[in-house]
Parts: sequence; structure tokens; C-alpha cells
Amino acid sequence: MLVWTKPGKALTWTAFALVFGVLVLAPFIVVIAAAFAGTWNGVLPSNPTVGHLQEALSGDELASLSVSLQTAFLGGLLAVVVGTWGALAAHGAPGPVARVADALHHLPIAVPSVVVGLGLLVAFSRQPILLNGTKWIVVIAHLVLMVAFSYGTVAAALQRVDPSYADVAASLGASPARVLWQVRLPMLRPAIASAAGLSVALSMGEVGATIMVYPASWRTVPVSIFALSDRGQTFTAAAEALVLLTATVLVVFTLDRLRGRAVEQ
Amino acid sequence: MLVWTKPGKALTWTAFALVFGVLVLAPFIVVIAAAFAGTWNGVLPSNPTVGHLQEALSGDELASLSVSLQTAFLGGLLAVVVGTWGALAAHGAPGPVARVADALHHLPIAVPSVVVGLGLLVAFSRQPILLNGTKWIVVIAHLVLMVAFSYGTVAAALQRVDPSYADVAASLGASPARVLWQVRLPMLRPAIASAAGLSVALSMGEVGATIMVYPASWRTVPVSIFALSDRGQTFTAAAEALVLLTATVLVVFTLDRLRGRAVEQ
Amino acid sequence: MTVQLDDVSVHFGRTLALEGLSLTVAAGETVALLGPSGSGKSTALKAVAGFVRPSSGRIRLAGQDVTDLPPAKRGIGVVVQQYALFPHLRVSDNVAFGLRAARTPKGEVTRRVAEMLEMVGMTSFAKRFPRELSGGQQQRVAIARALAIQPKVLLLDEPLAALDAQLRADMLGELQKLRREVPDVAIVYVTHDQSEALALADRIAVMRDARLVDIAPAAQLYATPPSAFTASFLGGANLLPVETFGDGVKVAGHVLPGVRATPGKELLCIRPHAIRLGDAGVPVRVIATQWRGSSNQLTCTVDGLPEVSVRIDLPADLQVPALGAQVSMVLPAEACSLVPAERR
Amino acid sequence: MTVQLDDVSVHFGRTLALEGLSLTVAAGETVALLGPSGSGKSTALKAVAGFVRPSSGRIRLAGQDVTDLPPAKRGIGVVVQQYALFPHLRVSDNVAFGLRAARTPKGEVTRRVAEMLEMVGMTSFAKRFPRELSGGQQQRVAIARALAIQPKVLLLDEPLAALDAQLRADMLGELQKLRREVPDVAIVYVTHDQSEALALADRIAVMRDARLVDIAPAAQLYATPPSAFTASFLGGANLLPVETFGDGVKVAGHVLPGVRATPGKELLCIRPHAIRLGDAGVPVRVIATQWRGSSNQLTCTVDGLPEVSVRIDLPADLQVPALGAQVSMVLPAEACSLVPAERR
Repeated sequence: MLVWTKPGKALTWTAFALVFGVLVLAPFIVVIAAAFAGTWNGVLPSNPTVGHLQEALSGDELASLSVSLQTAFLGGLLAVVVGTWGALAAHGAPGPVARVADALHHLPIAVPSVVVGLGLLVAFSRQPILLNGTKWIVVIAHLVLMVAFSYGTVAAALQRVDPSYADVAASLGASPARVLWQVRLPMLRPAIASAAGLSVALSMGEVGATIMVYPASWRTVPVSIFALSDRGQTFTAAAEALVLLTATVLVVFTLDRLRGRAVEQ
Repeated sequence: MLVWTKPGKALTWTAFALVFGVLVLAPFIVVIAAAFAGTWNGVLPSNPTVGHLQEALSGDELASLSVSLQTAFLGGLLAVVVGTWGALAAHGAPGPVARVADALHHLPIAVPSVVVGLGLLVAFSRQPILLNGTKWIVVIAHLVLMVAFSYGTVAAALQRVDPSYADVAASLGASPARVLWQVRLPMLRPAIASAAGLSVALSMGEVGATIMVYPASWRTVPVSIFALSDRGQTFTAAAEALVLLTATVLVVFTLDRLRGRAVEQ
Repeated sequence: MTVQLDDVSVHFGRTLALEGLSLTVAAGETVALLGPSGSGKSTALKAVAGFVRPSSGRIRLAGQDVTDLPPAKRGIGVVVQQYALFPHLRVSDNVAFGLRAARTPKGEVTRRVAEMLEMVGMTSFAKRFPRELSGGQQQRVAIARALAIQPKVLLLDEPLAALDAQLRADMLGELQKLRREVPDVAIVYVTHDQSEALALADRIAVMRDARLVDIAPAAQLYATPPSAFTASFLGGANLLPVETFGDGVKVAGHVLPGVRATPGKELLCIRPHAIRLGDAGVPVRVIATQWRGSSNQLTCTVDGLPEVSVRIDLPADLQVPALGAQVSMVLPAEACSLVPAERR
Repeated sequence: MTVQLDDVSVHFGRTLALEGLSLTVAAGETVALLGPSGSGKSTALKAVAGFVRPSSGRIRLAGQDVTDLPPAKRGIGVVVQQYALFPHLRVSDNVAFGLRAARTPKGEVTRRVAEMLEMVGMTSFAKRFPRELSGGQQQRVAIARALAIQPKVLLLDEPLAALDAQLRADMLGELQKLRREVPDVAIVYVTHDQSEALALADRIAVMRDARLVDIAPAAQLYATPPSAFTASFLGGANLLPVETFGDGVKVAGHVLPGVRATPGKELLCIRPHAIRLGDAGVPVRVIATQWRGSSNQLTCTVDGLPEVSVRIDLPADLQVPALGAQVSMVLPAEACSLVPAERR
């Protein structure tokens, strides 16, 4: 919509900046400020310090970061593989089967993460599969939650790819495997990279299922932040949050570069 | 990809059904089974009972459901309004501004919900705005988290709408307000309905931010489930989870009907 | 190698996309499948290529039944409408794709790719990506890729539809040249554009509503169309109801000398450019004129036939009658043919 | 009401989409903006409608400067390429949209909508939704909607581009009729199709690379094109380099009797249908023939002009020379004009 008058434009933009500044930017600015705050009694924090950040990068808290990264890469990337495969399988399926597969995959979006966590807790707390207390129950929880997102991203991209490409490749004598590896997957690369970024980012921040199932030996950063905040160590929690933010942005940025390169190539 | 042989097809589908059955369906089946289990010592539960469900629908737990629904509708629907407005405002913006707005909105996806919760906790625990301990801090947390999703959904739909519609409407003498209400918003109705469904569903299941900021008087269902499970009341937690699942599906289904009707009209 | 379709039907869900098509294309022959969108012509091509499975009927290549073979086992070259060049592969790798799939030795691949690119005049573009090519160049690469595997059958699905008018005319010439380069290949050419079919095809199969309407050599189909649909779809003929009297026929009460009545054929078919204005013809009234550069097209109503309007193409050097003028159209007997009325 | 563009330029970011266009369209006049895609013709239309803002220059309607007015204040009827019928409104509500925006009394809206639908022959479709209409019907509704507000200027952006060939010919006739229904309206008609421009426009503005190349009455532009680009884009003329000797000109060494040399004009322009085969003409060799139903098109090389190929349209009743045959082309002086060579 073209706003034709200058004051009209200025007004729209001021309102926009205010609302989004308050809603979206404010929490992050506050967290960053708190991370470096020695004390915060008035409107603004005072006595800046890097002490909280040092705490957040040592001992248990540093271990949490390593746990979070391992979980995100293991769970998130496994989810991309499973989600991509699911999307490819469901794509060729006849109408009704495809619709069921589609509904199945979207279930986790309507389903709260605590329910997934609870389900895994109940299922894996007894024989034949006893995983409760191990890191694998956390990884599986992340895998289950992220599969839906990966599937959705790849399935949407598949919808946009003209089936002619695979048809033509087959007509040129390529086996189904060759068509898959040399035509279909390369053409989905941007979507797969995007699914990987999304999965890893969401996994880095996951709380609901993790908090239900994590063993003491495998505590992710978001859970640490919750624990610190719960104990009243707000500033250390903020420093830890800053570490998490930085790590997430770096990981997503790196994965996004892969995608960018795939497009350019 | 056409799989030309019958055994090939059968194999693909069996593998598909197995993996997705285990990964996606199993947690839900387990939760449902646990909700009705009197005891569960062997592989299968025994002594079926509706006692847990009765507990889940009375007293504090019933209050939680009401809290969750109010939060989801207040926070989720507010998020749709703000997100839609943001998408509309950013759409007409010149290149660089639009890119900044876009990045701004997507920030919350890369940003863990615990960080948002922590930010709100720090920001609203002191003057000038003291909201800690009230339900409003929970509603605002949900609003902040869901705005990103609403914005994304509506912005994607806006990209697909040919700007000619608004142009032609203006050329017919319609004021910008008339163009907005009679042409642009009606054409976005499916996307807005979809954003509403997504926001409410995600809000119903939100844990990360809620657990950081909720006051005792405003405990959502997912937090209750966590608390019950933490106290070892697994079966009651499962029953509560079943209630949450049912409520979420009903709400999403109802919102989806609105969208369906908008498309048909 | 001949392509043979034997009563082939294709369903998409409950939709019948192709109904009982029987058709033979000989080695070295070009058959155009011509029809409006939704006429089943692309579906027929996809059935031959193996991209869709017929719900009934058989498809044979050189006598061998291939109905149950996947596309990879058929050895058919296919060029689809949007070309479907693999976007992540360079031009040379696109052309080499089929050869590599067949595990052709490396030196042979290089040689053959060079030869193909030479043939379509794209040698200097070998290292480009498809997105760096124009529409016409993409089309050439798609053809080179299809021919690299030395198919005995080449299927072309609207290869010119994605190009603009000027380029389309040029590429039509290129396709004619290409035809001469692969004299033994059977070509099936799907198009909705009659001028492509006329310029390229030995025989034209006119399709409509998932069915074959008529098939015949192009010149014969144009000169004496067997049906009203073919008459108007191929060359936009005028169709005028006739009355018979003994051996002769009348249009709007006017005798047409030299045209003989045929039982069951109640429509006179004549091309717009074959009609002349003159004396002692059928009186018509001009209701619209359109200047088209090389000609003027008149649209006229025929006195006594209120339902019919006639199109007449006049050479540009003749004077155009005024709007509303009453003129007399002469229908030369050698340009007239009779077709049955449509029964729907 | 006249439309006046005064040195109008439009930038999209750093891209120059329209460069210094000056153009006047009188009340009752139809001007076609003709050019290939990317020539700036649609941008010019959007600038007049107010959908884009010129980076420089002024636009006037009936003398009043409207450059800074939003589209809603201009009172111009616009029909866009895909019609942009509001999908959530019925046909009658689409047509009524502009009237309601102007707070027209209810009875008047009803009356005027009925009148408009009557004019475009869509009365019985009033209660349908746009998706229930065919392309041609959608186009009629779009026109009815644009004309309902009784604009003095009507802008049409490729209104036939979304239709298939047969329908396009029919709708061209409809547009001619419509033209007569609104005799006082100034019409700007954007198209890439020369036949639409020839059939509808009083004057044709040929555009290329964001600039106006030539503007003149259609017949004049066709008969004596001022530039090589116009000659070939409008009617696909052949362009042959000429040598002058005194007053006369030669093509490939052969004198063209009756054609006078003009300084600075080094190309002979002649339409494919104006060339005849005969004796004592310029010798050419046939390298391709295309049968087009009503004519045969020859592509020939000219002996002594290796860079040039000539297209010749022969009437269908003449015999077609064989491929490779040497024939002699006669260029009638009355069909020849000279244009300057392109300097790029």
C-alpha cells in the first residue's frame, strides 16, 4: 500500500517501530543488560561486571552448552534426515495415504512438548526399552519434536518442485536411486539446509520436553537458565541466556551460509 | 517418483509406517494409555480407571485449563492482530527497512523461549512497570512468542497476493482504509485464520517462558503437567495431558473451520 | 522404430484424461498431437514416455510391449514444456546426464556431449548454468540432452510454448532443421498451435476432450477436414449450413456452382483467405473489420443465416468495405469442402 | 479528456524502467503502447494510473497535474493483465465496488451495475464468483468494473494475454465494439502483440528498453516505419542493406527500379507478403519452407549478402520452390521503404 503523504508515512513507521521495539527487542536488550549488571535497583542497571559471563562459561554451565550443542546437532540433524525421507516417501503416495501421512506429521505442532516429554518418560521408564536417566531420552525427545518441522519444510519445497525434473531424469535412463541423489535431493538442498537451521535453532531452545525427561548428567542450557532463575541467580541466568543466544545465532548463521551457497553454487 | 514394482511399493510403505509409527504416534498412545492406567508394572498397563481423568478435571487442574484457554486466546489472538498489522506495514516498506523488519520478526524463532521469559521477568519485576506476579506477564510472554509466527504466516501470504488487487481497488476510488478492509484483509483471511490456529495451539503448549514468569495464581496446563510429573504423579499428569490434547485439537479444529469457510465462501 | 498405442486410456483418479487412443508413428515420421488444453495430448505423450501408467491398453516400441516398463528402460528422448534442465548442473553436465546414467566411458561422454552441443549451436555455452540461458537456448540444451542418448523416439511437449512470438518463429525453423539431422527418429510433437503442426508434422492427430478426433496427413486434413471441429481448430475455417437440391448445394438460398452435395455432410467448410468479394455471390453484411498488416479480416453476417458469422481475409492491397456495407462473397468451388454437422 | 505524459521517468530501485516518456492521448483516441517485455510499456501505464510514482516528469489529465494524486483521486478505469477480480466478491459486487466507494445511492448502484453487465453481455452471471468464470468472462467483468465509474480514461494492460488464441481473436472483436460504446474515452492499450495494436489503435507508440522508439498513426507506422526496430517488431519486415548510386538504390548489386535513395537510410524495409517470385529480381536461395495453411513462408539467403536472410510469404495457391532452389525475388517499389540502420 502506497502511503502518499509524508506525515502519513512517518506516523506509520513510528507506530511500527514503537510496538515492535517494545514487544520484540525489549526482552533481549533487558537480558543483555542484566547479563552485565552488578546490581539493578533503579530503572537502569549499575556496576557493570563480566563476572556473570565468566560463571556462565565455566563448570556446570559450560557443560550445559556442550550438552545443548550435542543434542541439537544429533537430534536436529537426525530429524532432518527422517523428515526429508518422510516427505519424499509421502510425496509419491496416493491421495488418501498422503493425507494421513500429512496429518501424522503435523500432529506434533498441535501437541504440546510436555506431552511428548511425558509420553517418552512413561514409555522408556520400563522394560523392554529403559532409556530414562540416559542422554538418549533427551535426544529422542528433540528428534520427535523437530521431525515435524523438517517434514513440513521439505514437503512444502517438494510441492513447488515440478515433477518433470524427476520424470526427465528417469527418461534419460537414470535409476530411481540416481534420480534421488543427483536430481531430487540437490534440488531440495535449500529446503533441507533451511530445515536443518530451523531444527537446530528450535532444539537449542527447547524446554518443555527436556525438562520432563533430562537426567542430571545431561542438562541443556535452557534448563540451566530456568534452574538459575528459579534459585534467584537472575544475573547469572541472563549471562547464560546471552551465551545461548550467541551460540544459536552462530549455528543458524553457519547453516544459513550452507543454504546460500547451495542456491548460488 | 513412481515405484514401478509392487514389492518395492510395499517395502517403502512398511518402512515408512514403522518409523513414523514409533517416532510420532507412540508417545501419544503411551500418554493415552497411562491416563487410564490404574497400575503399570509390566509391558502393558493394567487396572483401567477414569479416576485420573476425574482428578484432571477438578479443582486446581480444572482452573489450569481455564487459565490456559484464557492465555491462549488473549495472547494468541492479540499476537495475530499485531503480527498481521506488522506484516501489512512491513510489506509496503522500502527494501532495507523491510529487511530489518523481517529480521526483527524472525528473531524469536532463533531465540529460546526461556530467554524471552527471563527478559520479561527482569524487565517487569521493578518500576516503572511492575507486572511480576500478575497474569499479565504470562499473557505478554505468549504474545511476544506468538507474534513471530503470526507475522511469518501473514507475511508469506502477502508475498503471494498480487499487488494488482489493491491497485485496482484504489483506482476505483477506494480510500486506503476501504482497500484494507474490503480487499486486502478479506483476501488474507485464510492466512489470518491459519495464524490464529497456529498461535493458539502453540500458546496452549508453551512451557519455556511460562515456567519462568507464572505466578501461583495463573498456572497453565503444561506447567501443571510438569509439576504433577515432577511430584511423581505420572498417571494424573497423563490424564491432564489428555485433557490438554483434546482442548488443543478442539480449538485448532474450530479455527480451521473458520478458515475453510473463508476459502469456500 | 515405430511407436504404437493400442486403445490406451489414462485415468487421473476419476478423471478420464485419455480415452482409447490408438495411434502408430513410424520410424522417421513426425506426428503432431494437436488440440486445445485438456484434450489429452500431453497425457498421451506422458503415457508413451512412461511418466503415467495407462489404466488400459498397451504401448509398444518396435513391436515390444513397454506398457509395464519404467521410463528409464524405454530409451525415449523427452523434451518437456518448461525444459526441466537440472538447475544445479552446467549445460554440459545436463547433456551428459543420460550418458553417465548408462555408464558410458568418460571419453565417449565428452565426445558425444561436444557433438550434441555443436548440433544445437550451444558449444560456447557448455559451462553455463541453465538460469544463465535464454528460453531459446534452454530449449536447445533440452533437445541436445534428449538426443544425447541416441533415442529412436523423440517426444516434444509444447517445446515452443514458453517462448515469445518472434523467437517461436525462429525456433520453428531450427526444429525443421533438426528433423533432417535425425532422419530415422520417430517424433511425437504435442502442440496447441496449428501453425507448428502444419510446419512440422507429416501427419496431424487432432484431439479433443481426451479423444482422437481425426488423424491424417497434414495437407489432406487441411484441404478436406473430416469433421467440423478439425475444420475450425486447424486453420479456423468458416462453417456454413447448406441445403441440398439434387446434386447441388445452396448457402442461404444461393447456388454454389461446382460443389456437389454429399449425404450426411451438412456444413460447407471454407478458409477465410479463400473467400473473395465479387459479384453474384452470397450477400453478406460487414459487422467488423480488423486490420492485420498483411491482410484485413472482415467479420460478416450472412443474410438469411442469423446464427452464422463469416470471417473473410482480404489481401492488404484490396480496399476494405465500410462497416455495415452489404457485399457479395464468392466461394470458389475448389476451396470448398463439406463436413458433417457436429453432434454433441 | 486528454492524458498527457511529460518527460516521465520511473526508477525501480536503481533500474530505469521508463525513460523520459512524453505522450499525449486525446479524448476518444486509442493509443497502443507496443513493445517486447521489459520495454517499459506497463510501467508507463502504471504511472498514469498512479500505481507507481515517476522519479521525474509530470502527468496531466485534462490539463490538471495529477502526478502527486493517489490512484483513488484520478478517476481512471484500469484493467490489469490477470484482471484482478476480487475473488471474495460476486460479479455484481465487483462491478459495484467503485460506485460504492464513491457512496453512490443504492438504487443508482443497482441500475448502473445492471447497465454495465448488459453492455458486456454478463447479465446472467451477476451472482457468480470470479473463479466460476472463464478467462474471457473474467475479462468482460473487469472491463465492466472499470467502466462502471464512468472514467474518462481507460487503461488496458495486455487484456488478451491470459486468453488462448481462438478466444483472443473473438475478444479483439469485442474490444472493437466496446470502443464504439464509449466514444469519448481516451484509451491506452498496452500490448506486445502487433495484431492487437493494428486492429485497435489509432496511433501506435513503439517502445523498447524503457524508451519510446516511434509514435505515429498505425497505418503510417506500418507503411513507412521510421526505424529498423519498428519495421521488424511491427509486422516482421525484412531489412536488406542497400547501396546507393546517385538517386537509385541496389540490393546485392541489383538495381531496384522506382526506389529513391534517401541520405542516412541504409536499409530497405519490405514485408514478407509484399515480395513476389518472378523474373529479373534479386537472386536468392531457399533454405527453409514452412507451410502455414493460408500461405507458405520461405526463408532465403541472398547471394552476396551472407549475413541476411529474407522471409517471403507466398499465397497458398502458388507452387512452393524446392529446398535449395535458386529463385528470383521481385521487390515492388510501392511496398519498399528505407530506414536508417540501427546504431546501438
